[in-house]
Amino acid sequence: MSEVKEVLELSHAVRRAWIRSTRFKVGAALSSFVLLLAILGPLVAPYPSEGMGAVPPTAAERTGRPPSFEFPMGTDNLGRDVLSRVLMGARLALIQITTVVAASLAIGLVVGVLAAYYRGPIEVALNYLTEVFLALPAIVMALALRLALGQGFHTLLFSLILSWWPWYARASFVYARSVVEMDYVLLARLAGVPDRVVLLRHVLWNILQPVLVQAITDLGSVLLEASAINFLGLGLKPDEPDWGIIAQNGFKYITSMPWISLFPGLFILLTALGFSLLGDALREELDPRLRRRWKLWF
Amino acid sequence: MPLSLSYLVKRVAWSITVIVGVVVLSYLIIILSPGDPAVKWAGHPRGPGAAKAVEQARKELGLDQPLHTQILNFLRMVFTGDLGLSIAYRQPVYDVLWRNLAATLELLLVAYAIGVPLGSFLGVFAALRRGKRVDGVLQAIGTVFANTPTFWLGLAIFMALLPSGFTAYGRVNVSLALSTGFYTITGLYLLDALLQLNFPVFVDALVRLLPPALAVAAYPVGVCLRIGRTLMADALLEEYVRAAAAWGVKRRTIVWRYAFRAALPGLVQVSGLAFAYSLVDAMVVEYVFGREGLGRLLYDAVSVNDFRLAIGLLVIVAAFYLIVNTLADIAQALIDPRVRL
Amino acid sequence: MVLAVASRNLSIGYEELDSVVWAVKNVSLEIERGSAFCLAGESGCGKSTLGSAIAGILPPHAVTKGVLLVNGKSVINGEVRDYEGVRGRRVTYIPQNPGSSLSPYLKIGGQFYHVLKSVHGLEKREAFAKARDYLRKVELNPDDVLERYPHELSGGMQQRAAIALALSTGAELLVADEPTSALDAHLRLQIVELLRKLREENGLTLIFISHDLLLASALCEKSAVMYAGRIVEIGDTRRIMEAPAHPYTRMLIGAIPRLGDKRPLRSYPGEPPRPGEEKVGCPFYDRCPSSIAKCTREKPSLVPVGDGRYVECWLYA
Amino acid sequence: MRRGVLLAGIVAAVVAAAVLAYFFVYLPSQQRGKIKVVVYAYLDRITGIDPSIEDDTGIPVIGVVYETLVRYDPATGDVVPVLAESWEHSEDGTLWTLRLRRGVVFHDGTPFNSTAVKLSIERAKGIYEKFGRGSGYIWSSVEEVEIVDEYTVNIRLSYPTRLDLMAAAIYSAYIFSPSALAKAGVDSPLDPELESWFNQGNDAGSGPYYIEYYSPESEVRLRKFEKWWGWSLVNNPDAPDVVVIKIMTDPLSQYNGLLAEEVHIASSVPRANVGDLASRGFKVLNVTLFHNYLLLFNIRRYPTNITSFRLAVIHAIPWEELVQVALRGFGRVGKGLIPHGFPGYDERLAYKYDLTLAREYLQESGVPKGTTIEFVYQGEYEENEAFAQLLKSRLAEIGITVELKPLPWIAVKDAGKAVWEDADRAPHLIISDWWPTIPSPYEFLALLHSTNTEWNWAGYNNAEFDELLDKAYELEGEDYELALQLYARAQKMVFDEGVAVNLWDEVRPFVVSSRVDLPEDALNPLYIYVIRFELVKVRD
Repeated sequence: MSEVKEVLELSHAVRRAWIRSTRFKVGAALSSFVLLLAILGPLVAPYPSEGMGAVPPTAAERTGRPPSFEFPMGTDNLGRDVLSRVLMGARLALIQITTVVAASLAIGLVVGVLAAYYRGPIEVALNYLTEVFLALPAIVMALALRLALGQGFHTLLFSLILSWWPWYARASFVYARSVVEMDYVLLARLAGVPDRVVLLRHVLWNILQPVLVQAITDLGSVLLEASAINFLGLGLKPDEPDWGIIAQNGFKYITSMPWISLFPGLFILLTALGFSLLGDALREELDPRLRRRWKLWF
Repeated sequence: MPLSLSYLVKRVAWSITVIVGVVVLSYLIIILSPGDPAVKWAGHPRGPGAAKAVEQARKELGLDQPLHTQILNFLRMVFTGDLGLSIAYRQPVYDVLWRNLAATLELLLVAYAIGVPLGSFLGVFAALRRGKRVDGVLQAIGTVFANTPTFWLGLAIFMALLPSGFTAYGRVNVSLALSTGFYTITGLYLLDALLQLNFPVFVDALVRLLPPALAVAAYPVGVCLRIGRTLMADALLEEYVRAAAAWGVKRRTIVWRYAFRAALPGLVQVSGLAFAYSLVDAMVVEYVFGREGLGRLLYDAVSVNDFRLAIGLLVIVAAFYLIVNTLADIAQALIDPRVRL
Repeated sequence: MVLAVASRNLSIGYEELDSVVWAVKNVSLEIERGSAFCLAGESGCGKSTLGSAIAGILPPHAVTKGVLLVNGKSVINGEVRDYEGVRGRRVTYIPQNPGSSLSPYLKIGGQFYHVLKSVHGLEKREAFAKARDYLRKVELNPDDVLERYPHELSGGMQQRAAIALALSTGAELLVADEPTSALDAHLRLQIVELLRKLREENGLTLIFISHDLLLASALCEKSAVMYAGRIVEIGDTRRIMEAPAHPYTRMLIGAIPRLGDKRPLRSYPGEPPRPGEEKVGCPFYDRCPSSIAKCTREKPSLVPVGDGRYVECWLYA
Repeated sequence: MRRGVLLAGIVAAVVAAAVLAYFFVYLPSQQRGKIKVVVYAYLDRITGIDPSIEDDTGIPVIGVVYETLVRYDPATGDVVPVLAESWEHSEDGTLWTLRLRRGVVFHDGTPFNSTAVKLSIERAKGIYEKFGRGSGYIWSSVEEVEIVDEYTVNIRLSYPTRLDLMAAAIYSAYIFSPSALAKAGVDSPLDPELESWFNQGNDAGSGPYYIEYYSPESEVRLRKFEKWWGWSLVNNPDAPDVVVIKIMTDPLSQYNGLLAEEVHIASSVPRANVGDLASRGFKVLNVTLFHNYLLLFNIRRYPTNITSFRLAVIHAIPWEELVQVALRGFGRVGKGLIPHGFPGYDERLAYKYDLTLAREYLQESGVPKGTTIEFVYQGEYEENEAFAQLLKSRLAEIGITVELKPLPWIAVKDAGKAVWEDADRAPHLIISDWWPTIPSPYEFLALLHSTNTEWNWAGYNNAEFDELLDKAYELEGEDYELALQLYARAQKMVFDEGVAVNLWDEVRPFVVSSRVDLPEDALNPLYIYVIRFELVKVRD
């Protein structure tokens, strides 16, 4: 019963936000734009192969062209069309952030809920684990894994997941603890309903809503961290069409070809902004106190 | 108000146990990832001396002993401040780290000295005008600031300064520092220059520090603006704000002495959490602005396969995170009279 | 003579998602200076909203219609609200829950200072001296209280401190919003005694908001009983207590346990309408034991029943 | 309010004090004791400064702080005296007599004499033989160093070599003061403690500058050594008093350092910015270094074990485009294996970019289209990265897929060496950037010597080639011309087989601020990155 209500409330909130909140609309527009690019990227990019890293045969005549009608975002140091590079990057960006958030969410929920449900040593151990990983920002994690596992997609994903899950674990622990202490959960436990059922039906479902809203905002934050890691050369390989990588490549030419870094950075900003706005608008819709009209009345 | 010893001890003890966990974790990364741990610890040595270096590393880590002995051994190394010589610089890892931590810290502190008050003030301002156009604009600014890739912002600031002929590169003009007899005491150049009453170096260091600090400050501005607004909006709905208004307390007093005072502990906590995040930002911005600091160490550690330096960084960053958050917690306790110490 | 409070057709509502929920409906009221007046009713009847309107602390999402005058100054006029120079100067307020109505971050002395500095422009030393006077008036030892934070005080001390703060403004109209509801029974009587004493000493006008008519009768000459945002009966407190006219008043009084009275407590079925729920006829008819057919169709209005009493019920129309 | 006034007063007072101090303390001090500072931006952090061991990025420091017995002159291809004033050798070339310069003192005031020479050579040789570290192999022919008197040394060789060329080596040929042993508290010159003493920032050299401050990841500060023997010879009153070697690992930071007037000489500005700097009034010295980038093929792994496949790849290298696009003009198309101007250079050994030919070779090799090959290179170098992506794109056109593996330098080396243990684990293509320790063709050709398993990343093992090389090396001391002919034959052999090709020779634009005068002879293509600061003039 209560789970149905939660989900309903979330979908209500989405509907309300869609009607009332400009922020939600802007956020939805931005994120669906990026999603669209991710799907259509190869179709709309003028030079898909250059987007994937191929140096054109005419490289010598094309290097370092500033933005023009022919190349709206200019060309890079090897004469590749930056627009194509950026467009092809959308898919990679979305794959990175959704994988990271989904995996972190899964780990975090399990750890948080278990810690909240079982008290004693399990709680202490899981919370301790959470704290340890919380103390390690993704970037140093990436450094260690880069040395241990080498460069590549797996290093990037592992370092991000390892540093993001504790946030969800912490949040779901707090929510789950309050749910666990509610009467109906206590009653269910007393009535001998198996732990598995209580955990899934009552606890997990009830905390899903706020954690999900947080996850939407985090999609943007993860992109910021991922691109910082890629920018520092700790993550993906240098010919991948990743926005952070392209910006890194352009950084070497920042004074002579600033457009190489400018545009991928802009896309990172817009994408992160899109998800952040979506999350914010939803959160505000779900908090009745913040929905009310307000002015400085005294 | 005296801070209760037991609270302090408990908080610090917890942080230390977490650090122990971080050290164990980093040891597991060395041990469990593919490849010979001794080779990794020795920094993939090359040349005919390699075998000897690897043997030395094997001895240092005690790889022939059972795992728990190894871990204890490693813990002792970390906590006695002996992580061996850095592969990249052939100097003790901790020496290198301390030298560079100061540079990063200086950048962070200045960024926070700008970012937190500015963000909080704007947050209060937005909360007071909740629902108005100003609020919308400020919230948009906050969201954009909190979501701008810092390296990109650094690049943008950097490029914006280029046409002016002013380049905020490095930490201080070396020629200037030398000719004025500047020397380092704490490693925080601004402080050192002040201590020596060396104003030219102070001005030079400050001017070079401000552009990267602004880039780093964007995130705390954004976060404090958003959080400050929320906390302040909540505080303005409190019963005691209503009561104070009914008793005729002036608006300004209510806003700052009642409502903002209530938002303060939350802001302190969030700033503490954000501080650790900004450490990462600072490392990236340092790289963009060619400053010394942990960011460059990170970069170097990768290019030389310097596992010792990497572990040192891991421990330092985690310790830094925990110290800042412990301090934030203690500060929060100090400024909240309800917390029994 | 200027009335302490006068309202005409005053309605106050709260903006919710897409609608306005009216908490006070079409209330007209006059309270004389120097009198003690009780607003009684169950929770949710609008009495606190009315009190807040008088004290000038309606939340920003409140909407208003009609007119409200405090000491002759128009504070609510249609949608316009203007409490400039009213709060703390002409009207002051004793909160319902002293625990959450004193800032937890300021010592009591500091809270006095901010109030006195704002209202009278006093400096710290003067403010503290004055604070001591008022704390003594509410029978607190200033030395125990001034340097303490609210959470270090007991509930009763907190409420006394809050009363002292309210009084220290020097305003002559005092709105006390259920000042005793958060307290134990014996503390309740102490506070009521204190209020009576203070009122007599300082010649205050007191608006006492309570769900407890018995308590009100110990303090107030006149009372108004509210139900679902409307005043259903108004008049001399003692007379109302002795001979309640409206069926709802009867119900309220009947629900008060009395010492030595062996009659079983009468209870009425049902609950008051939920906020936002509008009824065509009398809002009380479904709980009313003496409802007639007309009650379901038309709303009654206040009619005089003699002795300065008014009742809103078809039984008296 | 009053507090506000007070605060404003304090701020005003501090600002006033700062302004006053600026005008009355700082400006006069500037005019009074102006010291001449040169800041040299260098790309790599310093890996060490032990004069006998360091064989990597410590060169700009040790090359200034220490001196060798002789110095190589690229213009004549011969050596000029430094610490040794003259030398002669016996008929058979196995006994060399060196006469040392008199009146030379080390930085700590101890005199330079034959003991120092004996100790320095024996330490470099000994450490190489015992620990395999450093470039002490240059002394491998030395049998004995014999002190004749204070300023005369006899060096006995086991086989004839050009000892004068060896003594001009860029690494492990530096002379340090014997007093270092006592200071480091060691008895034996081979004690590892001595190395760590050096690496703490201590020096025991005799060069024109000594180390004042040493922080290998950020900067090394050198101060003028007033008692250097050569000041009267160079006659340069404008030489810098202080030299700061500033580590700026990022080319862009060097560019910015120049603009910010913080850096006076930059070794590695982004190539794209050199033109811009020149137009801003900076002087650009393009030095063609003996530093080249060799592409090595793994000849023990399919398909690079097939000669025609290797030739197919080589013909898909866009030579001109490479220089134009990847190097932005700062490089010369590589010829053979040896860089321009170096002994043994042969400009006839060149391949052309010809995709048609490349396709023919590919067909001949029988390697199917769509085959993937691995390409390892050092990722930090912008030009390597650009070349790699360029080559990948061109090979894609003839149907060969390239998997790019940019690695840090040390990992590149591991990958390269693996060819001897497990050729299938080693990459098909690998770039080795190389600069010589001594001015001999051997330095480059030995990269394919079968006994050089450390650096022979091709896995090339050809007895005929090895023999030619060894013979030539031993002939250098006796018959230099004949030796060069043998080297030429060896070079042509591996070039035709396509085992390795020199992709490009580095042209390094040193950019110099207008405040500083950097004469061309202060730079030497052999002593890469070493600047002879004693010849540099600082203007006011």
